[in-house]
Amino acid sequence: MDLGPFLFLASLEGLVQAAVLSLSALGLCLVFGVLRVVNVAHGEFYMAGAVIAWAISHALPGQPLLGFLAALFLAPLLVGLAAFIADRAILRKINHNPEATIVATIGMLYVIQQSALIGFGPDARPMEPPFYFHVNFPWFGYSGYKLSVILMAAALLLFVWYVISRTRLGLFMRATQLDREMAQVSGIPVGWVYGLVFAAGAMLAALGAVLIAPIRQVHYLMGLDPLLMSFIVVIIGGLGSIRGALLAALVIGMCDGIVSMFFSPTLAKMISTLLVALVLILRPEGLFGQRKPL
Amino acid sequence: MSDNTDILADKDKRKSLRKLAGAAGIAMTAPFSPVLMGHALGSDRPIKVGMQLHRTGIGASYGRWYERTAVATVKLINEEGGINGRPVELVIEDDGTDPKRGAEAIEKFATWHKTDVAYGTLFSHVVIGSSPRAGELKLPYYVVSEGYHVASGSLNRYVFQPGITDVRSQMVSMAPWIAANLGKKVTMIFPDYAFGHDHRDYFSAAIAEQGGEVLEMIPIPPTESSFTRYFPKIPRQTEVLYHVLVGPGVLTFVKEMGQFFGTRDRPRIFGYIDSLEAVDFATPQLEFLQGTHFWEAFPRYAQPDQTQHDQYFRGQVGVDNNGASVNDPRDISTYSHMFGCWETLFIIKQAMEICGYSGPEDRQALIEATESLTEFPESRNHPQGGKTFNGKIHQCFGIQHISRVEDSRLNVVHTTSIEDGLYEPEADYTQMAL
Amino acid sequence: MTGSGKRSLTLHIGVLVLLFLLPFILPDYHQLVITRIMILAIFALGYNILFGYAGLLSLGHAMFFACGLYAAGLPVYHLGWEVPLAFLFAIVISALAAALIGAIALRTQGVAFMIVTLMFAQAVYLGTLYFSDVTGADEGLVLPEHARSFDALGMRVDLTSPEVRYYIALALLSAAVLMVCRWVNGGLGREWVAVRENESRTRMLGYNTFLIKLKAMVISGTFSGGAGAAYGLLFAYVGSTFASIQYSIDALLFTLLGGAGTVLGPILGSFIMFYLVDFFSGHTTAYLLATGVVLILLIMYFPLGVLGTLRKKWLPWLP
Amino acid sequence: MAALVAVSLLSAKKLNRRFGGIAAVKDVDFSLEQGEIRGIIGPNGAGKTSFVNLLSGRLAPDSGQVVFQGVDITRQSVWKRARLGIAYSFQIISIYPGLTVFDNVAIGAQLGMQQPSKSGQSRDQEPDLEEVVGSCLKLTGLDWGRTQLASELAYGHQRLLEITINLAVDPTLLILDEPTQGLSVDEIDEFAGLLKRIRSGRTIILIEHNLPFVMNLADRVTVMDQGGILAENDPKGIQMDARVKAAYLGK
Repeated sequence: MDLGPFLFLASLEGLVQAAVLSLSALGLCLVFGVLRVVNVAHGEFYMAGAVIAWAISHALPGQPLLGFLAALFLAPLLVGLAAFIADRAILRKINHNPEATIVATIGMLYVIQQSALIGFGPDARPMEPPFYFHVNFPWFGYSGYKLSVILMAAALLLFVWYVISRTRLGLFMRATQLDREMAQVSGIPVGWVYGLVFAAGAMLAALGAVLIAPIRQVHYLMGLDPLLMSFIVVIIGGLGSIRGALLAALVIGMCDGIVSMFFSPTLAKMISTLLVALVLILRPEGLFGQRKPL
Repeated sequence: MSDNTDILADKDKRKSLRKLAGAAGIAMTAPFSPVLMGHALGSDRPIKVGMQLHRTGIGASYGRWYERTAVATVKLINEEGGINGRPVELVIEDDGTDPKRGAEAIEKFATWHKTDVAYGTLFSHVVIGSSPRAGELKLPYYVVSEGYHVASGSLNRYVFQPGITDVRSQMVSMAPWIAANLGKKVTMIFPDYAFGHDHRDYFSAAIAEQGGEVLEMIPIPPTESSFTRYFPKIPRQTEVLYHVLVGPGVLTFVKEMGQFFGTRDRPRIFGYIDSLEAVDFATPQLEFLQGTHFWEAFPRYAQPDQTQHDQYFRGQVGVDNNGASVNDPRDISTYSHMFGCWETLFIIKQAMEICGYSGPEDRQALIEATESLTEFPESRNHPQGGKTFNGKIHQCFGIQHISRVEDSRLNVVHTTSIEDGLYEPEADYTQMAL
Repeated sequence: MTGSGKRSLTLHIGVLVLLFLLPFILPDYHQLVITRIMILAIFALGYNILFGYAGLLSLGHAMFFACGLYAAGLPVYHLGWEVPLAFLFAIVISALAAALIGAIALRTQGVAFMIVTLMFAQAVYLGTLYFSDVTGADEGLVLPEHARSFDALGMRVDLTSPEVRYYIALALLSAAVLMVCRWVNGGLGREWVAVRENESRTRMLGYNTFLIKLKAMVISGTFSGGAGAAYGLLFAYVGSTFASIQYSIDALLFTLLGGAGTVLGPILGSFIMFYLVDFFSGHTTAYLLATGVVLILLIMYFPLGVLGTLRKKWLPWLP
Repeated sequence: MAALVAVSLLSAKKLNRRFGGIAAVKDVDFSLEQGEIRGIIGPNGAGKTSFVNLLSGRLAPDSGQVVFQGVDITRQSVWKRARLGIAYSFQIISIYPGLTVFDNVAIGAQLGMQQPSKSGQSRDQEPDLEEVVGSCLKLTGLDWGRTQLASELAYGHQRLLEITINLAVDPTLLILDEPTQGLSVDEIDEFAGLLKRIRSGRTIILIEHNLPFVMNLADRVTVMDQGGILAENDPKGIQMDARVKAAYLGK
């Protein structure tokens, strides 16, 4: 294929990747920004979202659109509820201590993943897209649903922006992030905000997963890759900085799409993980980092 | 469970230390096995077959059907009087489709379950990781893997593949038809590990022999989940796109291939059924496969000339004429592989009967008996077709089918003969010490 | 030597003697299992030096395990090296790798250190996949026949014998335990603990805390690499699976469970966890559920682990 | 003490350090003689702690020079300066709370034993760690609690432990940042006694708010204000100094 169409296809792939990645990375970023903890189970919330989406669409055979819409609503809700309970029952007990939280969320990673193995089984299962049409470019074809994922992700991101900047919950979140003690003194229920933000982070991951489920198959091990990618995005973007994370998601999604067309994807991943380590060491505030996030 | 008594029961020679073990609480640490343990050694002791199963990991969809087939076969053998008058017991350990756990499963079979043989592994990296342990523990190990590693001589005398043809033979037998009917300029997409490398090495050699060439090789990491980015690497002058993939991403792979080609001109497509094993051809977005070809060892959709053996096999395992579970038409089997589990168990039975196998002390005789086999005629026990067996390289050779996709089903258009798939053996396991 | 010193010495020797006697009373299967556990316990002992004593939580120790595994296995496979030479080579390489990674990663602290080690380990794992021509990637390499025995001290050591493997593993574990005992009861151990408890104070006192942490990293990495080398050579197989994150988590889990900062804790943790998983895998394919549940319960209720809790409540002399 | 020839142990020239737009330490020239106890006083925010941080190396100066025993240590790291013999005792207690009192002191002692004695006391043979720790604990009167966890000690005892750890390293110069803060009157008296016991062979900088305490102990007193040195004299002279009264005491 010629270079032009080649890059065009790579960019489309990159945009789809970036769209989903920005949702899940935003979730991780939010949690880190407000709670100051790293949620290692983030990828499993993503997987859980996809599994629930599959289950819903499976329960409504022949009605992919209805199934998808129901999943788009219910899957994040259920995942968010589970995350909220996990925060109140586990993370609150260890006072959101950063290091203990990593260990605890590693434990949660296994619990969720293995529960999915028991309940959902070890097979990869396809989920029917809500609608399907084929886009024929002169050089190659492309899935219309994939293109729509980019738009849907953008709409969801706008919604998140609205919640953070225009609602009471968003205000509480920003206040808690800036100064936990002050927030507490001003009567913000910090414990609840923590739980809600942890849930919101998981919900964003689940949303990304619902969008991607009809493209890729649903599998109990599908959470590991988005976790690593989200990590990379959040670190490069500057821990806790939402704008940085979104920018990084776009750049990394696009890079991943383009670079892995020229090089082995394994090599591409290897380089990006090393890059993350170096960024953390040399520029802990991230490449696009700023000290005042949100 | 009965584990504590079991430790004591078959450890008579260590009776004197038994109390010490009890006192130290060692017996408490005994693992709990999924099956009831057999009792003390005796003539009524069942023949234990340790099945190394891909219950989890990337081989899970195969594992599920391998298990069903093995269970059905054991049931049949037991209904017919077992082996040498003794019942057969299947002991299953999950290997997670992981070589390291595979090796541990072999150890568990040899020393804990004390199975007579190990059996049933599909994924070649698990076979390769497990073989040395089987060799050193002197546990006969019958794999159903398709890989060339057994026949290549790189494993050891305890490893056999008597129930399924290896990939190299499959390719040697099919390359002439592909070159003559589809084209000679080939691009290959294959998984980037042992099984895929067999394809890479032996198909490119086989097609070169037919005057063809491989234009581009596109290896895909086994855990990949997104594939569109690989397709632009397919050169424009490609006549035949040869694809084979395994793992959880196969359906995505085939769908994205369809999306990429769209309705434009595209090369002819020849796939290994592995790319769609356990996947329904009637899945939306697979319509583009119409008119493409697939290799099948054993036709998934019952053909007009279906043999009675095929029919019987489907009935016993619980598969309908579309290759799906009789209980759930959406649950598609791995029909081109799982027959190997059936046939291999009957070969184990045959070999055990030849050497009058009575227990682990006869394992070496079992190896020699298996090596002495030469032919498995088409029969109920060998429903996929007749096979020859080369005892020196521990590998069997059978027929292959090339099928065309027509209206979301596969119709056989060409069947190779056993002779088509023969190649010069490169090893001789019988020279190795037992 | 003080009374508590004698008691702890007796305990350690006792544990090793018990391990020496076990093969006489245990069924063959457990002999094989314990051989593996002892090697993994060396890995955990190494991890514990860094985490339990120096207070640095690494999420990437599988890279050192894999480093030893490959540094031993590849020369044997590709160059036909003898086993003892390969083992020593692996030790040296692991030490160098740990020094290099440590020199870079120790510029960070806390959560950043955890993520940096995680990322380095992930890069190593991907590297073992990427350089599949050399490493055999997922599929791995089976070590050839010549590597299954070697001459040492005028004896032929046959690695295909389970007894021989068991006692080699025990010898390595004993050496590791004695070394750890010596270090942690001496000045070096006190320096590690000082860094763990209050790094800035320790630096103000005049300690080069970076060097102290680097020492912990190198010793820890060398132990882990040695365990990897032993695992590869004893069981004649090297493969990418050993570089996966699962092994980094296992080292943490064994240490946390047994008791971080106790000498015998990682060994006890390895035993409990291995048998727990063995037990669960008999009942469910989702046996890693046990790993998850144990991790959560430990961090919530027993952050000190089994021996750590014992030491705090009843046995203050435990090292 | 007075018999000793006055030698400059430590000197600072034109030290500057800014935080953002504020000059915390401004053009400070400072000289310390071997064996003296120097008090540093001044109102809050006068730059006392910043200044001693520049001496101990916890902060790097923007400009200026620090010389210790004839060696320019301006660019040396904290731990190297400590090895040369500068010990800093924290204003906010900084001990090893999870360890026993013995281990706390041993951490300092084992470092002190690795290097030649600085306080001039000769060592005939390689001392035993137990002995060194024991004698340090006796010196500060903490030897009754050697097996206790540091976190379980009372506040005043933690203060003493903090100093004991430093003494165990056997420093030449001991910088004490508000050592009497939070202590009872009795404890302060005891502490003054302790300082008198340990001053032999050592030089001590004492940052204090408790003026009677400083005036009683110090050989000389430096008064800081707004990042600079306002006055320097013996305690009597300082008490007479009109500028000091105006800037500080008179308030």
